[in-house]
Amino acid sequence: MESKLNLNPRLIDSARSAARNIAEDVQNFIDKNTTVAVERTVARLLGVDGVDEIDKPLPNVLVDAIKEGGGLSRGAAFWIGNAMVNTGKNPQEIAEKVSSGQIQITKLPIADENKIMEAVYETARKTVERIKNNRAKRDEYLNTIGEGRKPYLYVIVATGNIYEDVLQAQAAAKQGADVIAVIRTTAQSLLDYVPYGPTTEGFGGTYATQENFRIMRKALDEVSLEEGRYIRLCNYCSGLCMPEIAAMGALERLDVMLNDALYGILFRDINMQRTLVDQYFSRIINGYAGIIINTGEDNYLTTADAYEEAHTVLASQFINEQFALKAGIPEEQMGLGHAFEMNPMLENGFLYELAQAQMAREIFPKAPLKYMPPTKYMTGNIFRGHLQDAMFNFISIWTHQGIQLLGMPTEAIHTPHLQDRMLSIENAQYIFNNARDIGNEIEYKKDGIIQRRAQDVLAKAEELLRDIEREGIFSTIEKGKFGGVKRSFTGGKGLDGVVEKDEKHFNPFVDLMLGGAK
Amino acid sequence: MESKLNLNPRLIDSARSAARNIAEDVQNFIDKNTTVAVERTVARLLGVDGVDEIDKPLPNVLVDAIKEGGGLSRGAAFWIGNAMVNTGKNPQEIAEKVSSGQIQITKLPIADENKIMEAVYETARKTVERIKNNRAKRDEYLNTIGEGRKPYLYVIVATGNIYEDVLQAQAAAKQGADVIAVIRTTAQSLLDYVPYGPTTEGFGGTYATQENFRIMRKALDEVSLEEGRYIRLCNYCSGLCMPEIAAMGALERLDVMLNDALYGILFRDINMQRTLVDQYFSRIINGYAGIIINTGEDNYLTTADAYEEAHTVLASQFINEQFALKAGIPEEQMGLGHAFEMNPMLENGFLYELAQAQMAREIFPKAPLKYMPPTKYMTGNIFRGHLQDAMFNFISIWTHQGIQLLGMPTEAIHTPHLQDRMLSIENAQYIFNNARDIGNEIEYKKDGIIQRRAQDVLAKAEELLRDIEREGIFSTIEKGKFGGVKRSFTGGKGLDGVVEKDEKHFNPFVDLMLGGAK
Amino acid sequence: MMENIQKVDLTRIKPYGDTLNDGMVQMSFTLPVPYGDEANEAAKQLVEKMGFDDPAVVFSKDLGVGYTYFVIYGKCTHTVDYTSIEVPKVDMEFMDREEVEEYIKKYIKRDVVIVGACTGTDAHTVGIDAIMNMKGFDGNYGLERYKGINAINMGSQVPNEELIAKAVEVKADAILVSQVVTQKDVHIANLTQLVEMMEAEGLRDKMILVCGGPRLDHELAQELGYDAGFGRGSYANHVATFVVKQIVERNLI
Amino acid sequence: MMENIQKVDLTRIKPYGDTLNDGMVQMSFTLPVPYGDEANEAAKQLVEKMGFDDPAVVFSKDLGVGYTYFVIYGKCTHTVDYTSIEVPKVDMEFMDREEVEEYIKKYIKRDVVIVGACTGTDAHTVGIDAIMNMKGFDGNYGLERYKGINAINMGSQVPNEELIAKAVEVKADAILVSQVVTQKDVHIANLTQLVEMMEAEGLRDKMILVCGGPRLDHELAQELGYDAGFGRGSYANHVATFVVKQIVERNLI
Ligand code: B12
Ligand code: B12
Ligand SMILES: Cc1ncc(COP(=O)(O)O)c(C=O)c1O
Ligand SMILES: Cc1ncc(COP(=O)(O)O)c(C=O)c1O
Repeated sequence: MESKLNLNPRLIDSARSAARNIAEDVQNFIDKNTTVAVERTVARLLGVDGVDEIDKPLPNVLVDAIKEGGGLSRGAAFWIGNAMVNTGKNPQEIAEKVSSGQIQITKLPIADENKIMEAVYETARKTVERIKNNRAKRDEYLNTIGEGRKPYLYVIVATGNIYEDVLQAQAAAKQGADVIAVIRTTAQSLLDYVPYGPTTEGFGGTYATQENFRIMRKALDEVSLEEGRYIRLCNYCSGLCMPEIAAMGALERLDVMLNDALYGILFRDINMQRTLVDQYFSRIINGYAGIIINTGEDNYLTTADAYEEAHTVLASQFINEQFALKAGIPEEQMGLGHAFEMNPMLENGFLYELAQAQMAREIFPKAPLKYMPPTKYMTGNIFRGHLQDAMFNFISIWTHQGIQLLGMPTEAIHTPHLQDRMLSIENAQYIFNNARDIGNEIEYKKDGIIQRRAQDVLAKAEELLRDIEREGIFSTIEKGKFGGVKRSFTGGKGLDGVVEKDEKHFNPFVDLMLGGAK
Repeated sequence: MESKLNLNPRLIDSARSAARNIAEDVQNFIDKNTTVAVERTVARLLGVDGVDEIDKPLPNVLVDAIKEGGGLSRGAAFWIGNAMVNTGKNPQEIAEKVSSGQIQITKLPIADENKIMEAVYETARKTVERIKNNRAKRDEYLNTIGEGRKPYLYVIVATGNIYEDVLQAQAAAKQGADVIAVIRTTAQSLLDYVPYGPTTEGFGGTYATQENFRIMRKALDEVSLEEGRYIRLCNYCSGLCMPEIAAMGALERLDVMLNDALYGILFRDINMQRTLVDQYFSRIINGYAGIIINTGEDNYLTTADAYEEAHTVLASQFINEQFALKAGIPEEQMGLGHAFEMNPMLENGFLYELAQAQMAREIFPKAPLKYMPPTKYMTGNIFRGHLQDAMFNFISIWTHQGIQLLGMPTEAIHTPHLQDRMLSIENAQYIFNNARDIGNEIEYKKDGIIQRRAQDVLAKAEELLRDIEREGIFSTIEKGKFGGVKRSFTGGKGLDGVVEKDEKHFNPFVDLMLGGAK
Repeated sequence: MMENIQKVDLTRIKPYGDTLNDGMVQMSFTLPVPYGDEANEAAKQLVEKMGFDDPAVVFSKDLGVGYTYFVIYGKCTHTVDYTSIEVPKVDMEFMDREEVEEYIKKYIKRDVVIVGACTGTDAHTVGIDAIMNMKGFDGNYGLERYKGINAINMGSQVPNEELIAKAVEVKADAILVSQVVTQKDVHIANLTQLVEMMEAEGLRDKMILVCGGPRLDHELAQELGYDAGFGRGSYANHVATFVVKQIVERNLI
Repeated sequence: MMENIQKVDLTRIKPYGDTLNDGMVQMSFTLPVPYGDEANEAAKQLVEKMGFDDPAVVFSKDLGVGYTYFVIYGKCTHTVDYTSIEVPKVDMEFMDREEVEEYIKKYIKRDVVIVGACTGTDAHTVGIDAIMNMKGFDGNYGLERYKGINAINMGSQVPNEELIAKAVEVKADAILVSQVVTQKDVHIANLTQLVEMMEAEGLRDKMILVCGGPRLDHELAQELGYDAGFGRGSYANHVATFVVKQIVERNLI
């Protein structure tokens, strides 16, 4: 594709290579460590599920036991495998026995390593097979009943009650939505476990549980068939349980996951070591499951100014891209995020937004870019808000965005009501259809406001990335040089869940999922 | 200006020359005839005003008397002048005496022609001076307090009560409106007289009376000074009293007038001879008074399809342009009309609208184009309606329109409420500011959808104009070949008010206003 | 799956935002008082009087002449019994054009004469044209195209006298009136006048009288003394079905 | 000139569309009933119950799950007495930053300590940051920038216990709480809990307790037992003025 913005390809290459070096540097660290969340994920993927009598999830029970027994650096897979060989039970039964105190998992005799491997791999392969089948099932749906045109219409449901969410989701699908995101309840990202079962009580969102995933996926399959259009399901693969949620999503055929390499560090004050290790495994799973990840660059602009800080969004996209590649996520699954958050009162703000959206499109040509709506400058004036959303939709169709998170006129007031979603879908459908081919029809004046804006942002992002490359990402964040947020290497939540790996640590899923088993 | 649409300049020239010939052809007819409305206008401009005891306006009383006396073909000016010479009274006194039966105006002895001329011209010159002063006053306001940026924000008030209208108009001005149009009451255009005095009862609009003009102009002068922005006043110079309204507007410093050469014929079933003669004089007055005329091409699209019939709009603009030039209206005062009326559900409808608006801009580069909002496809869904208006505003700023008649979200429901106008102004202000310079930034793909659409419409319009040129406008309209409406040469309202002029007929104002007295 | 959420009680329905019976309603209006905290409070109090809980002024704006505009959300406390609702409507299976033509041929056996107009000061002909003209509307042909119907469209701004005179002249079976402008209830006055004139002349029972327009419905039409009323989204075949069936029912053959 | 139109009777104000007292209100809402004439009628009846004349359903749409959305206009029959309205508000002349600094120097003569946080599960720090951080908001510096004020911003998702503990530790004069998320009234529960905990620990009278957020106002704050509440459009100097004056008034110097 020829650049309509006259972007300097050498600058793009330079930025990308800086990001690659940044990610590479961190990868060395990642490869040496594991976390409780990663190990719980291994347990889940080996079949451990359910809760104990005080509602503590068995993956937590099991991994805590291993940790207390001092065995975490060898990995949960090893101990589960060892127990399987020792007891002849399956992982779920083992977890139950650990829970009831019948087994002390790190105290069992150590069996033959080959037998352990065999036991673990046999079970793991079945899970991987199941995930592969989910992926095939999705492809089959896409090939038979089809899907909506891009940009996909993405809306959220957030009632707190999974059954009420189902009603809202099905209504949205009938109105034309292509992706339904079930927003998580406030603060779930800071829980160091994943709640269990169907839930009906949440604030500003609904708990992410495997059962809730299942309920919603089933409801969406129903409506997909009715509408003759595959409706994607999205959830949040962030926070202290990043890889666990990925596993649950892979098992229940979610299609899209919010999943960012740095979000937890910057915006949830989760320890940086923890997040970076967790994100790697979560992304391996997402990648293998054919899930489109959505990165969280919009978050930079909820606190910082969208005009001043546009280059941080681009820099973060480059970094997310490189971390995703490392975890085996193809470009086609990289829903890199950005947002329409400029002050609506800015003269020519539309031109700047257009420049930035077009720039993202050209720099990441294959990515199904996830475009986030105006939120910060939305007010109680629902009428003007509806217009801001229209301008946002207009830029999206113009610049061929991939996934359009629809803005709601009531953004400043409440989580979306049934009719708010309808109005927003109608908004997007009108604009998309009415200006369908505008992107192919229009050229930008050479060295005009639009071209120069894009060139500027790219230049600044490249500079920032070169800076970070020199400094290293850990130190950059420690100094508050990225996203304006300062986080220390050993601060934040969840550091105690990070453990250095033993030489013999193993995780069958990294191997099976990255190893070309697709 | 280089054509962004790659329009063929030879086609434009050809269309324009066809329109010139069409107008020339009709001008021969116009020059031979006068009408009751024209003569009443002469009476008004000579100072006749007020009503008789049954509320019949004195200009009507006077001209009816002349007509009954068989003297209309010599023109009201002659008879008034003759009466002035005979009685030493001024025109108003004469009219009153005619009304009370004290004078039989066509029965007075015929005085010396030079004296008559002298008497009439002396009075006429004073009126012309007053109008010139109004124009100077407007210029002074524009030079001192300034005006809004183009596109001007044009809104309507239509309460039926002139005082309530004032409240609404002042509110609109404070909210940012640049032009206030006082909509006329339903069916005033079919009255063969102009009501008198301030009025408080109208349906869907307020009577156009000279006193109402004065009240509103005064209120707008007030708010202009407060806001530091000259607010223009607009009314309707159409219907059976076209030139009279023009005279009233010129006397009361209106700034903008709806004024179309063909509108009355096609959309109000007014006889074509009557309309064409009337429009000529009305335009001479508007031109001289510095009033921007707004032509009514939007009306074609309220009944016909906007995609199919776009070329009739362009053809009518060419015709209106030529008729306006004949009446001495400079291009800078030609608010040629067009409208955003395509079905919002049309794929790429935005591109077609954009093409057409850009085309109008290029073909009439100096005209302050009047752009009319979506009305036909507005529904009770005020939210979607607000978006349609936003897209309309977007095209306007993009293509540098001159006067933007703001669409209302409640278009399909009621005449605008106070807050509807506010929301619409806010809509336009947001879009205009946010995309201010987009028109200078964007180029259209060669031979793309946009360029081809504009080229197509131009080609069809040229063809239609060549057709009309061959056929003559009268016969074209008789055959229903224009705007899809059939009207006969002798049908419609007001034909009995058309009179062939005597050789000695004279109208001092045509002479004074067209004769370079500016 | 839906057994897990509360069921709608149709005898007591309430507005729905995101939870059953939350009562959520959006409102906007202007009050003739100056912008400020007192204005917001006045708006809230007004909304409380309407029977809303928790009114929230989410936006307010100075309209520039001492008036203030509000956007408000509140929770409606009223309920409606949906099960007891009955809407007067032209309740019949509408035939399509061919069926109407067939019906005329079979049961009426002569041309049906229909006169239509947009009356009074109203000049909005698009609606009546949509019903009567050849071309019709939205892909549905108009009455002129129907075999067995003689449709006479008098156009716009037709005085009621002229309409009646024409109907008498052509021995119309039905009169169709369109009214689009409703400001200050001008349509009510005008529609009422027509009925009264027809009654005075003893014509009312002899003809089928139908009105239509975007702000009209069957209920209002009947209140005003019409046989039927047609609102937005009406097509020629609807009114044609109604007219031909009435002719047979009322034995106006 | 305005003597020619009816005057507003401030003891009986009504919504205004284009004629005084026309009562015009726009509404939109969803009912849990299927799209159709009966749904429109139900909506109309509901609006009548609210006290509206002439309700007109100008738009309705099937939401796809047996629910229907409406846009309605109606004429409100209620009135409000504007002259009797009194709004509880932080009714003082706000000093600007320099004046506050001066005031502290003159009357308090020591550093004022203010602890702030966004509490409970709420993570929206932009509002409290706008009040407390150096940078401030909309060109108005935050409390950190004030000479004579020691401002401690604890950030987001701070449990009430921690907030109180910190306030005690630093001997705070005032506590500022921000609450943005209001879904299912989570802010009410959380704000109430803080007051109760402070009362239980005998701290309530010793500190000035202020809350803020886009859906809060002074009235609600007072109901919940706070000294003041600040809504949208608040700046650091507002709350600073309030706090320093209270310190002097309540003799907490
Ligand atoms: C087009 C239009 C015009 C055109 C009319 C051209 C023409 N030849 O008809 C022009 C530009 C001339 C015009 C002028 C005016 N208009 Co106008 N116009 C409209 C507009 C944009 C669309 C109306 C339309 O064509 N609808 C499409 C048709 C197909 O729909 P319909 O009429 O509802 O008809 C359907 C049904 O109702 C039904 N139906 C209708 N009649 C009948 C009859 C029978 C017997 C049956 C069975 C069915 C039936 O079947 C039809 C097909 O489904 C509306 C706004 C809007 N978007 O609705 C304003 C609108 C109707 N106009 C309005 C006004 C006020 C005027 C003016 C009075 C303004 C003025 N003071 O100058 C003038 C004067 C006209 C006059 N004397 O009446 C107002 C009316 C407000 C009100 N509720 O009172 C509206 C709502 C705009 C507004 N918001 O101000 N207008
Ligand atoms: C930015 C934002 C976020 C950012 C927050 C970043 C951050 N560090 O703060 C992110 C993306 C993280 C976020 C997340 C969520 N958000 Co949020 N968010 C917003 C948004 C867009 C803007 C809020 C904002 O920054 N306003 C600007 C500030 C300056 O205004 P302010 O807070 O009103 O503060 C002013 C005054 O109120 C006052 N003030 C405020 N506090 C105080 C305190 C004192 C003492 C004083 C004196 C004054 C004062 O002074 C300030 C300056 O004038 C709003 C929508 C909107 N446009 O309002 C939604 C919104 C607030 N979020 C919402 C929700 C539901 C969430 C989530 C819970 C969603 C989810 N389930 O994931 C999450 C979780 C967050 C959590 N745990 O609380 C809802 C709340 C709905 C409701 N009424 O309950 C909103 C309204 C969006 C929506 N329609 O759904 N959000
Ligand atoms: C990547 C990512 N994860 C998660 C979230 C949701 O927030 P929480 O961390 O509360 O789950 C967001 C919000 O924008 C996000 O961008
Ligand atoms: C040129 C012109 N004159 C007048 C009118 C207004 O209608 P009426 O003829 O009822 O005054 C219009 C309406 O669009 C118009 O375009």
